[in-house]
Parts: sequence; C-alpha cells; structure tokens
Amino acid sequence: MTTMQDLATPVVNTWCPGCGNFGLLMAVKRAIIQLGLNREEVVAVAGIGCHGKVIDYIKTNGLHVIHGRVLPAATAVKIANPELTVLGFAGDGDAYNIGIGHLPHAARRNIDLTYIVHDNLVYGLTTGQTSPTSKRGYRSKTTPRGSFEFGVNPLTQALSADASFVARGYAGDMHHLTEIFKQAIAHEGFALVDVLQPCVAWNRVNTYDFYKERVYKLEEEGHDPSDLDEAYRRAGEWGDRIPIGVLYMAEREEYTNSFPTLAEGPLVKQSIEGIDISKLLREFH
Amino acid sequence: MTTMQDLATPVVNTWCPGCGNFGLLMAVKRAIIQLGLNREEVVAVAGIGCHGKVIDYIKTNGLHVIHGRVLPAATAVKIANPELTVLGFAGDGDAYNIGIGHLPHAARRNIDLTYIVHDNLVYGLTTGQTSPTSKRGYRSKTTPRGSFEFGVNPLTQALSADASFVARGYAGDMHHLTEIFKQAIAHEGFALVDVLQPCVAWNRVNTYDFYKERVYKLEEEGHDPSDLDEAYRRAGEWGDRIPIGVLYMAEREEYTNSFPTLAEGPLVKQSIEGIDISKLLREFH
Amino acid sequence: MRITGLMDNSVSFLIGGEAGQGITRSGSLLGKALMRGGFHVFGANDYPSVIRGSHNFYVLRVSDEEIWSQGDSVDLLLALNKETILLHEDELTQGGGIVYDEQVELGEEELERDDIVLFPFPLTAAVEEMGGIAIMRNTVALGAALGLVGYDKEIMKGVIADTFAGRDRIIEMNRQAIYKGHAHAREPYDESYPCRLEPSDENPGRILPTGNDAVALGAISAGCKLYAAYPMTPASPVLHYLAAKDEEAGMAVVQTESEISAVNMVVGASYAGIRAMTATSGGGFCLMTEALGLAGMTETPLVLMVVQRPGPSTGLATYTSQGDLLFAIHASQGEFPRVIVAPGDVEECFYLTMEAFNLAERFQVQSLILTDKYLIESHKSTEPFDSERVAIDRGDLRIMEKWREEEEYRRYKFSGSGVSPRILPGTRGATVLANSNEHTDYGYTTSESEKTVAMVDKRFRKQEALREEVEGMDPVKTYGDADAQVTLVGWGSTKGPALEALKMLGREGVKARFVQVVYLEPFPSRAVGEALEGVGRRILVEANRTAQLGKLIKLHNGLAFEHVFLKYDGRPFNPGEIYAKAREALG
Amino acid sequence: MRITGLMDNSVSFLIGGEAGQGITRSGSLLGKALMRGGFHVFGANDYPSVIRGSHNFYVLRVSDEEIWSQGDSVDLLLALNKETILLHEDELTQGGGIVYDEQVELGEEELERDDIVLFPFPLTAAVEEMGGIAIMRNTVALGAALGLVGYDKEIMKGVIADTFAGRDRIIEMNRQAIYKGHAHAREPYDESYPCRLEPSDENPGRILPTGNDAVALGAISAGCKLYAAYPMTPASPVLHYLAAKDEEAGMAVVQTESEISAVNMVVGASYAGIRAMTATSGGGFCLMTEALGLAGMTETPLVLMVVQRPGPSTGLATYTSQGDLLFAIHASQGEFPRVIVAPGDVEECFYLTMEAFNLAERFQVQSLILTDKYLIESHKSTEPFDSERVAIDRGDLRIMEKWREEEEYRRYKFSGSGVSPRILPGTRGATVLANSNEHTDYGYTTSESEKTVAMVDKRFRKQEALREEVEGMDPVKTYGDADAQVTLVGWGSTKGPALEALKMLGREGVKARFVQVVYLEPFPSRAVGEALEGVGRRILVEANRTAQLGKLIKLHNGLAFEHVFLKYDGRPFNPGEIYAKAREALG
Ligand SMILES: Cc1ncc(C[n+]2csc(CCOP(=O)(O)OP(=O)(O)O)c2C)c(N)n1
Ligand SMILES: Cc1ncc(C[n+]2csc(CCOP(=O)(O)OP(=O)(O)O)c2C)c(N)n1
Ligand code: SF4
Ligand code: SF4
Ligand SMILES: [Mg+2]
Ligand SMILES: [Mg+2]
Repeated sequence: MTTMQDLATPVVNTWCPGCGNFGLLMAVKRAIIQLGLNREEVVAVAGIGCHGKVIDYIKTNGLHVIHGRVLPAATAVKIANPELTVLGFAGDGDAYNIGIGHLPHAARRNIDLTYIVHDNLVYGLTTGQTSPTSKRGYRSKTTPRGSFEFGVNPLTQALSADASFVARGYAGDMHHLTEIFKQAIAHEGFALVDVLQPCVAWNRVNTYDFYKERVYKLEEEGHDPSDLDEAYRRAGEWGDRIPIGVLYMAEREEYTNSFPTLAEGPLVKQSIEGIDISKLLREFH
Repeated sequence: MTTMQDLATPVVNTWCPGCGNFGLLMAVKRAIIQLGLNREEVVAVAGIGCHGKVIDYIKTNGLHVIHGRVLPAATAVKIANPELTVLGFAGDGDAYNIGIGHLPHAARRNIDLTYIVHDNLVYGLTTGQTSPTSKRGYRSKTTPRGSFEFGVNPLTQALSADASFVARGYAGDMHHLTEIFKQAIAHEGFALVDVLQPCVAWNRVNTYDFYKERVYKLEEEGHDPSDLDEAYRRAGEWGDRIPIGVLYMAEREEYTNSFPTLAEGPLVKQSIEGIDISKLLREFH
Repeated sequence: MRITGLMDNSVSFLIGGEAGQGITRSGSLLGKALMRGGFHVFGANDYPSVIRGSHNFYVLRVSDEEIWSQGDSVDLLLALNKETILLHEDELTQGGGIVYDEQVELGEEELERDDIVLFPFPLTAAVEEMGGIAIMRNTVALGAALGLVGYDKEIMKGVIADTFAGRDRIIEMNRQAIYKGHAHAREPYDESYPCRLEPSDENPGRILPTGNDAVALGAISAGCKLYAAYPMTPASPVLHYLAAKDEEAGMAVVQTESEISAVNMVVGASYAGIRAMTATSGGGFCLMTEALGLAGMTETPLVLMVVQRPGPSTGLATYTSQGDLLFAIHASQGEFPRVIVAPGDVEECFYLTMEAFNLAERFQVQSLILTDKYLIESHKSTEPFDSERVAIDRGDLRIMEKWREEEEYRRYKFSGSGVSPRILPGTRGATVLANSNEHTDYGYTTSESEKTVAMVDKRFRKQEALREEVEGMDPVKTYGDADAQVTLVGWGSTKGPALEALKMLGREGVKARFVQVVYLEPFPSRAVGEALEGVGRRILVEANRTAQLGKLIKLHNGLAFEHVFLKYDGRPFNPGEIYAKAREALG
Repeated sequence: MRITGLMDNSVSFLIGGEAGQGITRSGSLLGKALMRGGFHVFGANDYPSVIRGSHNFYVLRVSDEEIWSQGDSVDLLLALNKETILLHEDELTQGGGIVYDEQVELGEEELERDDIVLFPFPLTAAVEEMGGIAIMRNTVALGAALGLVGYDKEIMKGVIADTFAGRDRIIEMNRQAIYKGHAHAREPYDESYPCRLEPSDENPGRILPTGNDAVALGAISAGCKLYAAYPMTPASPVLHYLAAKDEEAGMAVVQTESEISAVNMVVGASYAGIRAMTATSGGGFCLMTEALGLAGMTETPLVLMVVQRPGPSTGLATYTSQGDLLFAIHASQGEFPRVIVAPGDVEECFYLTMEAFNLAERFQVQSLILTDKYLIESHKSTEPFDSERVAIDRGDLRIMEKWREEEEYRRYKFSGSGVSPRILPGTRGATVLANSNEHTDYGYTTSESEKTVAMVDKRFRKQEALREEVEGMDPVKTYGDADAQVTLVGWGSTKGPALEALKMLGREGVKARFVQVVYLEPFPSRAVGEALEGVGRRILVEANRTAQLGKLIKLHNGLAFEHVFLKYDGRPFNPGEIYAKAREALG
C-alpha cells in the first residue's frame, strides 16, 4: 500500500501559500494511493511553469521536460513501456499556447495517459502574463488595457479533436478532483483533465471565491458523459455556472495497442543483443 | 480592372497534370478579379508543400515562408498594413500537423485574412506520406498497414476555436470555390477555407470521382451559416455526403481594430524619423 | 555630493527578503533617491525562479564617480527577514551594519561576526501604527537606511511622489514610512553608523534604467513598429514595458502563442515594411532559429534580442550566463550573414539597439542583440538617452506611391554590395516576392546551379560589406592604460565588473586595460588584433564554461590566452574576483 | 568480371527523364544487375523538388574495382525524353552513346556533338506491343543498355524477379521489356558500341544500399526500438523504410505531428529506457534544438541524424550540402557534451550509426549523425553489413527488477567519469527523476551556486572522457600515400569523390592522400594533427561557402589551408574537379 509518506520528497515547496496547486497535487497523490499504484510504476511528465514543480514534490518517477512538450514526451514513455502509468502535468500556457499543437494529435492517437492541466488562467511562474485561457478583457502586464483575444476553450478543443475522455476539475474541491483523476487514470486512452486552479499571486479574477459561487458538479445534474452534443453544450458554459466533472467519455482503441511490435511485450523488456539483419539485407542483394 | 494576364507569372508550372491545385489557383485568381482587387494590394503568404508553389504562379506580392508558419507571418503583414488583402496558402500537413498550434490563436484573434488550406489529405511534395486529415486506415509509405490515427477534422477545430468564418470548398468545382473565396476575402476577420484538393499523384482514395459522388452544396440545402450547432453537425459529415460551402459565419471585432496604434493609419505609413522619447524617459529620472 | 566615513568612495546596500516582497522595487527606489542627489548608482538583483517565499536580494552600490557593478562586499544590510541576515552576514565589510526588524529574535550566538553593528528597527510596528500593509516594511527600512547615512529624506519623498503619481494615499503612506524609518535612525542611532552620504544641491538629471528598459527605449527610438514576443524570463520586461507604452511608442505589441509565432510575425511585419523586433532567451531562441534562417534567405531585416541565462535547457532560469555566443553565430541551417552585437551596459543597450535596427535594414540582414540576465535586469544610473545620436538609416528602402523605374521590380536584384532595393508591398506598379527557396533575382524558385551560386554569392557580398562597416564602427572598445601590464578581455556584461576591477588595479598602481568586443559577428578581427597588441598579460573573462569568445579570437586572430577566468554558476562576476585573477596573472 | 573497350576501367550510365518516371528505381535496378555480375557500382540521383514533369536523372557508374562516386562524364546516356539529350549531351565521353526513343524527333542540327553515337530504340513501340504502361519504357531502355554492352540479360531478369517477388504479372512484363530492349540492341546495333561488360561466374554477394538504408539498418542492428520522425526530404526514406519493416525490426515507428514532437518522443522513450532515434534536415533540425538541450541537461541518450541540404531556410530541398557542421556543434543554448559523427559512405553509415547509439548510451549524451543528401540517397555496392562488428554497449544501464543498493537511487550520482548509473523507470525500490532545470544528484531542482558548478563540471567530465574515447577510435581516416605531395582534407560525403580523385592522381604518378575527419565533436585534434603532419600541399574540400571544417582545424590545430575548394551549388563534387584543384595546387 502506497502512503502519503511514500509520495513525499524532501524538497521544500515553493508554491505560494494558498496556491491551488496544493489541492491539485494532493488529489493526484490520493488518486494514486486509492488506485493502489506503486510510486515506481508511475511516471510524472511535467512542463515548465509553476505546475512543473510537481516533479520535485511527488516521489514517483519524473521527467521535467521543456515548455509545452509534455504530450510527445509522455506519449513515448508510454510507447516504450505501457506497463507504466503516465501522468502529464502542464500549465494553461504550456498546454494551450506553445503546446496546443500537440493536443489534437495526442487526442486522435488516443494514447493512454492522463493529461492534467493546471489551468490558472494566467502565466504563473513568469509573473502573471495573460494566458490563452484568460478571458477577453483580462488585464495583466502584457494586456494592460485588457486582452482583446477570446480565450481558448480547452474542453471544446479536446472534444473536437476526438479526445476519448474530457473532464474539468476544481483544485478547491480536492475530493471531487480525486475522483476525476481516478477515473481519468483508469480510462484506457487519452484523458484530458483541465483543472481550475486558483493562482493567488496573479489572478485576481478567477479566485476561490469566484469559483465557489459558480462551480457545479455535472454528475449532480445527471449529465450523461456519453452524450457528445451535451458535452459540447456544457463545455461552452462559463458564467454564473461553471461545470466540473467528467464531460465526455468514450471507448476507443488505445494507441499502443496498434503497434505490432508491442504485442510482444513492453519495448523496454525486449532484448537488443544479437539482432540479425540478414533477412532484411536480402532485398539489397 | 485586373485580368488573368495581370496575375500570370513567367514561371513554368510544375504541379502534376490534373492536380487539384490548378482549379484552386484559378478560383483564387477569379475571386481577386471579381472583387476588383489590384495585384499590388494582395499579399499571398504560403507554406511549404506543393501548395506553396502558388507563390510562383500568381503575380501578387508573395511571401513564401517555412513549413507551418503561414498564420503568424500573415497576421503580422496585416498588422503592419491593414490596407493589404492577405491570403494565406497552406497544405493539410502544413496547416494541421506542424502548424496547427497557430490555428486556434489566429481564429480567436479574428485577424482579417483568408486562410486557404489545400487539403489533399496527403503530403504531396514530400512524396505521399499520411497527413493529419488522412482518414484512419489510409495506407502510405509511413502507414503501410493503414494509419491507425483518426484524422483531424479541420472544420470542428476551427469552429471550436471561435473562427468567425469557416468554409469548405472543392477544387473540382471552380465556380463554387470562387464564390466561397469571394465571401471569405470579403469577410472582415479570420476566414478558414478548407479546400478538398485531389492529389492525382499520391492520394488514390480521395479522387475527383470520390468527391463527385459525395459533395453537396450547403446553400442548396438551406444551411444557415449563423447556426453554430448546425455548423458542427455538418462539419462532422464525411461519408456518402460531404458538404461544401460556407459552414459558419459571424460578425466579431477584427483584431487590428483593437490596436490603438493602428487608429492612426497603417503602421507602414507612420514616420519613424525624429521620435522623441523624452516623455518616456521621465519615469527613469 | 560626497561620501564620507568609509574606506573607499562607494557604499553598498543589500536589501534582502522573500520573493514577492518587492525587493527589486525597493532597491531601485533607493537608487533613484541617491541618484537624484548626484550619486552614481548600480543595482543588481538575485532571485530564484519562485513567485513567493524564497530568498531574493538586491544590491545597490553608490559612488561619487561612475559605477559599473555591484561591489564585493556589503556595507549596510537591510534584512527584511532573518534568513537575509544569516545568508549575507559574511559579506559585510568590517563595521558594516544590519538593519532588521526588532521583532526578529536574533541571539548573539547566531551571528558569526562581532565586527558589525546591529540596528534593530521597529519595522513592523511602524507599519502597524500607520495601518499599512506588510510590504511597507521595505519602505520603513529604506527610510532607516537613509537616516543612518544622514541622507535627505525629502529626496526620497520626491521619488515616491513621482513613482506613485496620482495615487495620493499610497504616496502619503510611503512618505510616512520613510519618515518613520528616517526619524528612528536619527533618534537612537544618530551617528552610530559612520558613513555619510551628502547630496549635491542640484540633481544632475541622470536616469536609472535597466538594460531591458534601455533596449525597449532603443527600439522605440529606432522606430520599431511591431514588437511580438512570448513571455520568457529574463526577456519579458521588454514585453511588459512596451505593452504598457504601446500608444506613446507608436507600436503594435503582441503577446504571441509561442516564440515560433513571434519571430514569424517579425518576419511578416518586416517584409510588409515596418521595423519589427522580438526578444527571448535560451529555449525560445531555439524555436526561433528556423525563422532566423527564413529571414536570412528572404533577406528580411530582423532584430532579435537573445538574453542569455544558464543552460542547457531550462537550466537556471533567473540567473546569468554568456553561454550562447557560438550558438547565436551559427544558429539555423545553411550560411548567411548576420550581425551579433553585445552591449555591455545600459547606455550601449540603448544605442546599440538603434544601430542594430539600422544595420538590419541597411544590409537586409538579421541583427541579434546578445545580452544576459545580469545586464538586462540591473539598474545603472546614466546620462539620459539621446535618440538623435543615432540617425535612422533604412538603407535602400524606397517608400513610394508607384514604382516608376523602367525595369520591372526585382526583390533580389543583383548589385555590387549584394543589397537590393526594397519597396513596400502595396506599391503600385510592382509586386514584391520574398522566397525561402533559393530564388532568382525576381524571387522565383530555382534550383539551377549557376543561379544558386549567384544568389549565395550575392548574400555573401553583403557579409563582406557588413564586415567592413562593422570594422569601421568601433566594434572593440578599450578602457584603461594603453601600456598595460595586464589586459582583461571580455564582452557583454563583463564590462561592468571588469571596469571596476581596473579601478581597483589602478588604485594599486597596476597599469591595466579592458578590451571589450562589442560586435561579435562579422567578427572584427582587425580591431581585435589592434586592441590586443602588446598589452601585457591577457586574461580572458567570460561567464561560460568553454571560453567562447576565446575560441573566436583563436580562430580569427590566432591568439590564445594563458589566463582564463570562467564563471558558470549563474552569478555575475564581482570586481574583486577579476582583480584577484589579474593579480594572480601578474604573479 | 571484365570491362573492355573503354579508356578506363569504369563505365557511366546516365538515365534521365521526367520526375515521376521512376528514374532512380531504374538506375538502381541496373546497378544491382551489374553488381550481381561482380562489378562495383555507385549511383547518384539528381532531381528538383517537384513530383511530376521536371528533369530527373540518375548516374550509375560501374567498375571492376571499388568505386566511390559518379564520374565526370557519361558513357551511355539513356534518355527517356528529348530534354535529357539536350541537357546531358555535353557530358558524354568521346564515342559515347545515346539511347532514346525513336519517336523523339532529333534533328542533327540540334546536337552539338558529332563524336557520339545515337541509338534510337523503339521504346514506346515495345511497350505498346506488350500492352504495358508508359513507365515501362525505362525497363526497355535498361534492356537496351545491357544489350549494347553485351551483358547477360538473365541477371537483370533475376533482379526483377527478386524485386517484384510475388507479383508475377509485373515480373513477366518487365522481363519482356528487358528482353525486347536487349534483343533490339543486339540486332541492329551489334558491336556498334565498343564497350563490353562481362559478368563473373559467381555473384560475390554484395549489397546495394543507399546511405539511408544503411543508417536504418544500423539503427535496427543497434536495437533502436522507437523511431519517431516527421517527413523531411532527404531524411524521409529512413522513416519509410522503418515504417515498412517495423515488425521485422522490432521497432515502434511513429510519424509525428512535427519535428518538435519527434525529438521529444525520442527523449521520452530514451528516458523510459529504450534506444530511440530521429532524423531530419535543416528547418526540422532547428525545431529540434530545444529538445537537444533537454536531452543534454537530463543526460538522456539520443541519436539524431541531420541530413544536410543547401540552406538557408528551405533552400534547395533536394540537393546536397555540408553547411550545417558548425550549427550542429553549437545547437541549443548552454554548453554540454555531444557526439558529432559524419560517415563518408554507406558502410560507415551503417557502422557509425551503431557506434553512435553506443556512445550515446555509454556517455549519456546526444549523438548527431551528420550526413547529406548526396551520401544518403546515393547507392553504393558494398560488402554485406555485419552487425556483430559493433558490440552493443549500453554503458551503465542497470536493467534490474529491484534496486538493491544500499543508498537511494540518484539519477545524477557523481562519479569520476561524470557518468551516472541509469535504471529503467519502473524498477522497484527506486524512482528516476530527470530534470531540465539545473539539479542535484537526485534530480531535484536547484539554483545554488556550488551545486550548479558541481553538476556543470560533472557533465564536462563526460566530455573529457568522451574526447579520449573518440581519439582512440579512429576518428580520422587516411587514404593513399603516406608521403604525399598533395593531401585532400574533407569530411562526410566528400570521401567518395576525393578517393576517386586520388585514383586519378595516382594514375599519373602523383603521390596523394585523403584525410577524412570522421568524428567532428569532440574534435579529435590529436588525430587530426597527426594526420596532417608533413603531407605536402593541403587542400580543404568542403561543400559549403565558409569552410567549416577548415575553421575547426584552424581553431583546434592552428592550421590554415592555402588551398580551399568549396562548392555550394547543391551538386556533389565530381572527382575530376577535385583532381584539377590538386593539380593546380601542385602548380
Ligand atoms: C520555450 C519557452 N518559452 C518560454 C518559457 C518561459 N516560461 C516558463 S513557464 C512559462 C509559462 C507559465 O505559464 P503556465 O504554462 O500557465 O504555467 P503556470 O506557471 O501558470 O503553472 C513560460 C512562458 C520557457 N521556459 N520556454
Ligand atoms: C520544418 C519542416 N519540416 C518538414 C519539411 C518538409 N516538408 C516539405 S512540404 C511538407 C508537407 C507537405 O504536405 P502538405 O503540407 O499537405 O502540402 P502539399 O505538398 O500536400 O501541398 C513537408 C513535411 C519542411 N519543409 N520543413
Ligand atoms: S504564482 Fe500562482 S500558480 Fe504559481 S505558485 Fe504562486 S499562486 Fe501558484
Ligand atoms: S503531388 Fe499531388 S498535390 Fe502535388 S502537384 Fe502533384 S497532384 Fe498536386
Ligand atoms: Mg498557468
Ligand atoms: Mg497536403
């Protein structure tokens, strides 16, 4: 049995006191524990931003990559060794600005990994610039008059890219978030969990109070996660009411299942000694 | 009055005989002529691929960029000089694989340009590899057993990114395509026109015959381009029936209108001599 | 102005506390107050990549002569928390003082030094008294510092009034905080700290920008009309500044979705005919290399600042380095001329940015401004920038209504210098074709052998012309004694600490020189050769692991260095360590 | 085997026609047929970036001794269209022949040469007779060529049977086409072409791969388990080959959405514990530079082939170049060790790819295999590759069920060589943390000064160890006379034409040598120094504009070249032009 202690690292946490990342990370750890996973079989792949620091704070395997590239790196970890549970941690800037080009492709491949986006609607680590999920009008150092771009809607983007699992969580509701993570990890295929994560340092709009008044749980309103049209509709909600929970979920062939080479077991376990290429050479004679 | 002759260049065309690009380019030229545009006020920005060769075959201003980067370059041309009519030419690989990360951002900015994607569902110039719009099961040098990734649906991607004009054209119907281009160019904001463009060299599936049997015109079925839900539904059609025409169209604030600096006229016309920074220096004293 | 009571003519303040406490802001306010009294100041910050909590500090050094660097030690430590005391105690000069909150429990046994003076102040109490917020403790501490050195508090009041102009309550609160700190310093501690800073009667009118400010102002002065960038420490402040000033600057400022987008926007804008710029660091520059080549091939002017920080990869995101020189010179596939210029102080940041724009347009090449975190985030007092010192020169850009020449316009028309006339797309009677494929003079794609060679040679003619131009424009600066016993050689931000080291050597009668290579590409080997002739022991000083400038000098001038001082922990050089190396080299 | 009737012991065939006519395929079939008869063959293609229509050609050179390059002239021109005749007529040797379709109207006045023989053949008619498709005219022409040189058509039949195994109708059609061409050549033209190629009785069992084939086979032999790439001329054939052979190769092959994705996948896969590789060219490599640094910082082994083509930017996408050497050495911000190896022929492509994997894993660094379009797309007959010549060496990779050491696992444990033990993520009792930030030995983020220096130094210890390793492994090869009057110096694909030039010089009694620098980073200055000592006139031969290897030799060995032969039109060197330069240098 994995314990909280097992997942702890000696690193001093430098997130701002009150940051939503604390709740998010705790939910991840709880999900790992409740799913009965060992820390050795989990690989956390993280981008660059405040979110990326998870890697220092959770005692699983970790790969801290570069800004925006969680998906390709995580995809390949899974291809190399499908026995591992792969979690991707990205920021909203990381995932939806510089890295958004990987999202539809990971989604359509349906690679089995859980992509957790710490969506604080702002650039945290680089001191508070406007992010792609920041809403029109958001003021920051880079948009002092208020942003005049519409925000990216990660949920509709993922839905329209055929993602087989799309959810939104809220870092202020750790228990609920834990359940979402558990479902996402258990889901065989690509799972996006966009987590509303208050940034107490920079985002003065999307605060705990802001969310407390607005979030509601999809499952409490009888939302059917197999209904794509309804998922789109709910994904579009952002106002007085903001849905959290699993928006959409479907069964589809998982990516690594399609590689003939993987049928013989994880690539990491296949021997590379004494490979014989004589058969391959024939066509060159 | 601009004529076909005006738009001709001395370059020998190297597209394969029968390539859908011929019809596409002809429709572009006709649209320019019919809209009464001068060749000097049009800028064609093109990516890398067979499509990119348009730049050699149309006597407008041209900027042949690198693979996948039509949108940022074209956006900036428009910011620098909104008096220019900016057309972007991209391939499906160009636009939806390597370059897809720019699409939602151009869309949400609603920059006024027409983004024409030569969608031949294949990599033409690099000799026939599977493209992101290639359908699951598509066989090519890179997917000899058939692709096991679902194709990207450019239309739903654009819709979910809030594009204010989304259309699909067919290179085999030049007149219809011309009308779409005219509307797209006239539209004030970001317009995506995904053009089904048969590639006679590599794509043996999505041929003229294939399309002839399947395409139907949205306007003939009374499609209402202001209806987003319906646009999504039609965008999802790809089987016996494939819709062409304008899927969606909405009015939204155009990007360059929001820059205070542009209120004083095109940036290219603003003098840069004798700029006085003394007022700005004050805060440093 | 006058400094008295200390061993030398400079005083160093170190303000330290937690991230998020506004340390840099406080330091620069203090700097301004002292600058207005006629002093020269230099301020550098140090912070990890953390938003709240971890240790940050800012060193402000003040002198009665021009000053170029933080010093080697601290005279007065303004400690906003206990950690600051424990971390910096050993940097204090003999007799140095520590200003701290009296609420901090500091047992004598916790301190290692007994040659320093403690000044417990009621920082928190003062703020509480005023009903202020915690961060105002900084301001009380500033007041205290000024009080201890006997400086006129009214000057600081003026700085605060200007900084927060329009926000009267904030001004009043800060004024009170200053006064309280000041009064308390006069009261119990009067004269107990020996140093005195006396302001001049007149403010000499200097400014206190960072390198980032200077680059941004340089871009504005150069008529840059589009600035497109993606947030990237330490380059982001340029974006923030310009986003705030876009109207005054007459600039369109775009926060892009990535560095790839930013640089391609610059290419598009420049093709369309406006001056445009981007800036980034490390990984962002990697992502820009492809479009750098696009600009090279299409001969599109481009200005790009690369702010160096320690790599590889994410590395130390908030620290300094000079590790990207050779990467910048060779970045992007194929071969094409480019400019690499490395300013060494805020003034050069301003003027060389203007020059970078001129060179980019005149030669239709790409100007890379190579700076680093230390240069770009440090404050230095300097004479106000004068945009007129660098005339705008757009080269052969013909802004005209209609193309009137007899022959058809050709974007890549062959010419002796390799430079072809540019026109704006939109010019009637002509179309402009820029092409990333190898191309003919019209811009049409070609892969023919002779046409390829002709076009490659055309681009390289520009390089030769550019090389001559650069050799003629002071590409290497020398400081100090012509008949030196020891010569320091460096580039970029090493200038500051090196000049300070010269002062130290000079004080001891050692004849020393500093050679600063300002333009690194085309490499000014003639100027470097001249500057390095007969100059005593040569010491190469670089903030990297592999002596990159050293390699260039080896390659182009055939000169090797016996003495090499490389630093690669992300921290800037201190004058003293350079001085020590020089001493060592002299034997 | 025997060649008779020509001036020297080699024959060059040039097959030319339109893009899309399968020119390269035809050339390599002819090559195979001649190879099976015991000849050595070399074949190179030339085509613009166009799918249909434009002019393509393939030069196949045949000899009774090992052969390394296309020649300087053509003996027999197989012209599939008239353009080919007009474009290549002037390359024909005296007495050379042109095989073409009799339907082509070729007035005598259209030809400039009167010293050549015309062989109009009923290419189209023959195909029509058989009811074949137009592209089969190639095969008729191949038959004709074989007929003219009196070669055994059955060998070609065998090649066709093997190539199209299982597709009986195609085999039969092609057989007929060969026979028809062959018969027609015997009938009207019997003996009218002087050259004869007589096969050996026994097939010596050579193979005819391209460089791409060789690299792909090298990767398979090295146990590469993931190949991720984005289509990019001229690197794509590796992707195509591996995608087709993934099962046999035991490899997962992924066509990614971009080069950025490809290289990051390689990093992910390698972190997870498998050997992984990618390949690209120019702009694709630009996009990979950021993750190259990620691999550098995380000490993740990576193998990346960069196939050079002429830049800058899109440049000449289907031509050749050696313009990216310095870019590859310096790519990515910051400083970290890497391997750069440049094979010079297909054999080296195979074995050095295997070595590249070993070095990458042993030193936990990034191996860049630097090739070019000419090397990678040309065919060369060679001895079958023997995977056992390079033993797999994974370095300190500990594949174990459970971590059993006393101390906790540390990914970046300090060691004398700088190399730390790797384990697979998933190993029980341990977790593996790789970090792109500067880090402690455990992999946790740090920005402390001492820890940074310690980790930078650790990485550079690897570089020193790697340098020693490379110096010891034949990093520089020499060919020809030890006591040379003239020495050619080059790298990569210049090897072939240079060796041919040596032959030419040798025939005239000139003592000549070729020095091939195989490993370019860490630069083997010891080996280069030894190879360049006392070797007569030195001529640097490179396919770029700025003499990049020359710069490295200048930098590391202090040696300059008086004679430099640079070519940058995208075309490979011909032996004759190198020979001429050598002659010139000798005066
Ligand atoms: C290529 C590249 N560009 C820019 C950066 C600088 N950078 C670091 S974190 C970050 C974004 C932070 O925002 P987000 O992804 O939302 O993460 P958060 O800090 O909010 O968790 C940026 C732009 C980088 N590290 N690499
Ligand atoms: C960065 C980069 N990667 C790869 C390439 C090679 N390349 C040239 S065209 C092309 C794709 C062609 O497909 P598509 O965009 O669909 O255009 P089409 O030829 O079908 O019109 C690729 C991958 C390139 N030029 N640049
Ligand atoms: S800056 Fe925002 S996201 Fe980052 S640690 Fe602080 S509160 Fe959290
Ligand atoms: S390859 Fe396809 S897309 Fe390209 S020119 Fe030929 S038919 Fe057109
Ligand atoms: Mg964020
Ligand atoms: Mg395509």
